[in-house]
Amino acid sequence: MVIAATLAIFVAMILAIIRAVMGPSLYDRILAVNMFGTKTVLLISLLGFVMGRPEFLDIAMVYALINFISVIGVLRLSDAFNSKHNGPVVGPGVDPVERDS
Amino acid sequence: METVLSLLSGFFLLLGSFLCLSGGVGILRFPDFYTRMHAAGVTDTLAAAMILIGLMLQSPEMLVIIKLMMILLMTLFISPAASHALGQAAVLNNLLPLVDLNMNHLAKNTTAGDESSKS
Amino acid sequence: MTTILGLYNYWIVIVLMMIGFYIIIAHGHLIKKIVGLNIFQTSVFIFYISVGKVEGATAPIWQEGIILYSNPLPHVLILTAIVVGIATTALGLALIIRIKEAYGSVDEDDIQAMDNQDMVNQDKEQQQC
Amino acid sequence: MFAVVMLAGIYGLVSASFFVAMDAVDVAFTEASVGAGISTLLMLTTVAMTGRTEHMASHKPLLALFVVTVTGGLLIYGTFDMPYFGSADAPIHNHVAPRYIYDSMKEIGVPNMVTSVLASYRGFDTFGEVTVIFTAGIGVLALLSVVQRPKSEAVIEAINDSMHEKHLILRVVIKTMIPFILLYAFYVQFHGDYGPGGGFQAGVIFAAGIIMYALLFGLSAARQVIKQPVVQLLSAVGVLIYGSVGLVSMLNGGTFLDYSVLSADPIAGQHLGILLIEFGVGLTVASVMIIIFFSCSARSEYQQAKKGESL
Repeated sequence: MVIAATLAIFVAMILAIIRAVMGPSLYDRILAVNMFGTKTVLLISLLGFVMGRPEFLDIAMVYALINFISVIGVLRLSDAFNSKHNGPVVGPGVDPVERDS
Repeated sequence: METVLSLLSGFFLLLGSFLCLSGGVGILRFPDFYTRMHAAGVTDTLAAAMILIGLMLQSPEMLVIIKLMMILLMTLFISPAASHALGQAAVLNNLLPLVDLNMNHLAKNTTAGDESSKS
Repeated sequence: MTTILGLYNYWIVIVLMMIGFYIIIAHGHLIKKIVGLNIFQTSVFIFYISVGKVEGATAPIWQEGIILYSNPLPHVLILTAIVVGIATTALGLALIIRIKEAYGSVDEDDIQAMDNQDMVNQDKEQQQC
Repeated sequence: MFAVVMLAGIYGLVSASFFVAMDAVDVAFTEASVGAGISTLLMLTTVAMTGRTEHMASHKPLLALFVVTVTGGLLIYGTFDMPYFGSADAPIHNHVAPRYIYDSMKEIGVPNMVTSVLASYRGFDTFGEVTVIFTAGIGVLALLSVVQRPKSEAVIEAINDSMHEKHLILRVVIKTMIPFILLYAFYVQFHGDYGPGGGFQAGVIFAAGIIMYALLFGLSAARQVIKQPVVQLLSAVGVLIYGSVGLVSMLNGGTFLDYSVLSADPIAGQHLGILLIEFGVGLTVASVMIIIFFSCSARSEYQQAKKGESL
């Protein structure tokens, strides 16, 4: 059963990659990457059980965290891009008030 | 007891796999960004929960169960927040949802009040 | 058949490595070159790790009752290499940012053209003197 | 350009799951925190600063393709003499590896062999790596550092308020999560002897927590919490701790980085030494990552301020 779940997650990951490659807009790609990340968390926890040493779940935990951080980072940076010409720029930790002065 | 546990965990894992697959199909087949986000966001959270619960029922040690619970909690915390951020960023950057023009037309004809709320 | 099954890991590594190599040679955009370098780097990581794998062994963390472990040595080398890799990548990206500030472009051809132009100008100045 | 970087991020995720399948849990740990998170963020920052446009290549790809194919073909020809995948009698498993695997428990007393090899058997090697990371941090600082006046309290307050409205939900979520991330980093740091983890990974996770704060609360707010001069000092202190442990063991009559002499009991000495140098490694890695990120975003702030002046 664990192996079946692993396979299912594999298939879902491949579908997500296809969307990330196709993705017409930037946000589609981010969405696909995010989904891919959560699927990887599941895949790693399942792999631990498949290989019979399930105590390595720390890696899955790091994944969940890092995935979140990278999604947030990408979103903040993409804000900086698209609103460069209209409205306040918000960069990687750039303070929005700064440019007005 | 043993059989019940393994049956239950098998059931949860199967459910999780099904949700995963349907989410994958959804992210590929749905027409625009917002519907895709719906597909991915909903199935991600629930599928992760199901698979992690299924694994919890199988795990031999307490420590492993606690770690799985931490992962579950984190997923429940993180995925909605990420989806929210994604949706907000898309709306703020003027990415419009794909709307069927015919439906719009119908809506205009039937209810006049709808228009003001839409604009 | 056994050759294919026994050596496929090396071939995957080589394909990845060549993809990275191709990106480095063929693309003029400096950030793309860095991505190519990263792919090349990761292919070397995969090579080391796959060499260290032993059939039927588990992760090299000691546990009661397990005899067969994978080789820990490549893991150590690659673990440090990854972190050093990100540090050097950051250095490369910092250089790119400065290049962009100095030249206004991150494309190799443009930079080369500007450099050539500079040389020509310098030659002219020297002749005038 | 954005798509390229995002796909590179996915590539990092895939390779990390591959490392798990290959039993290299420690490596997977590092790749997960570095390859997928920090490197994608740094690349995106650079893309944001240099512009995402790219004109089509005017090179002749045929020549490049030819070179690549020939090299690849030669390499594949070279693999025919290699030992088969997964075979236990390959040369790599015969020299020093058996000692690491079978004797490290007796000699070092640390269950995680990767940690004992990293910190004890090949401690000198790791010392070099840490120095390289430190040097890279200095290089980035030298290339990108900007002289800037610290902002007044009122300005920071105003920035804080404007960001508060925009990212309310994310800020609440992240505020609750940051303590756990930092705590988790410490767990990884000090649990590295018994499970996957260690100084390198912990440093990156710690830095990721700080970077997350800087992303959502503004750079100057993060700078108030973590003063940059202090971070620069700490990155040097990390290398210093590592080196001094080696010197102390020399003073105690052993060789450089031989921890057995640090305590009366050799195994306890090894434990102490590994703990100390892992701490040094973690300190350096975390501070260098924070320095790199801070200087990148300070640079982009500076560029935008300059653009605003010229307009």
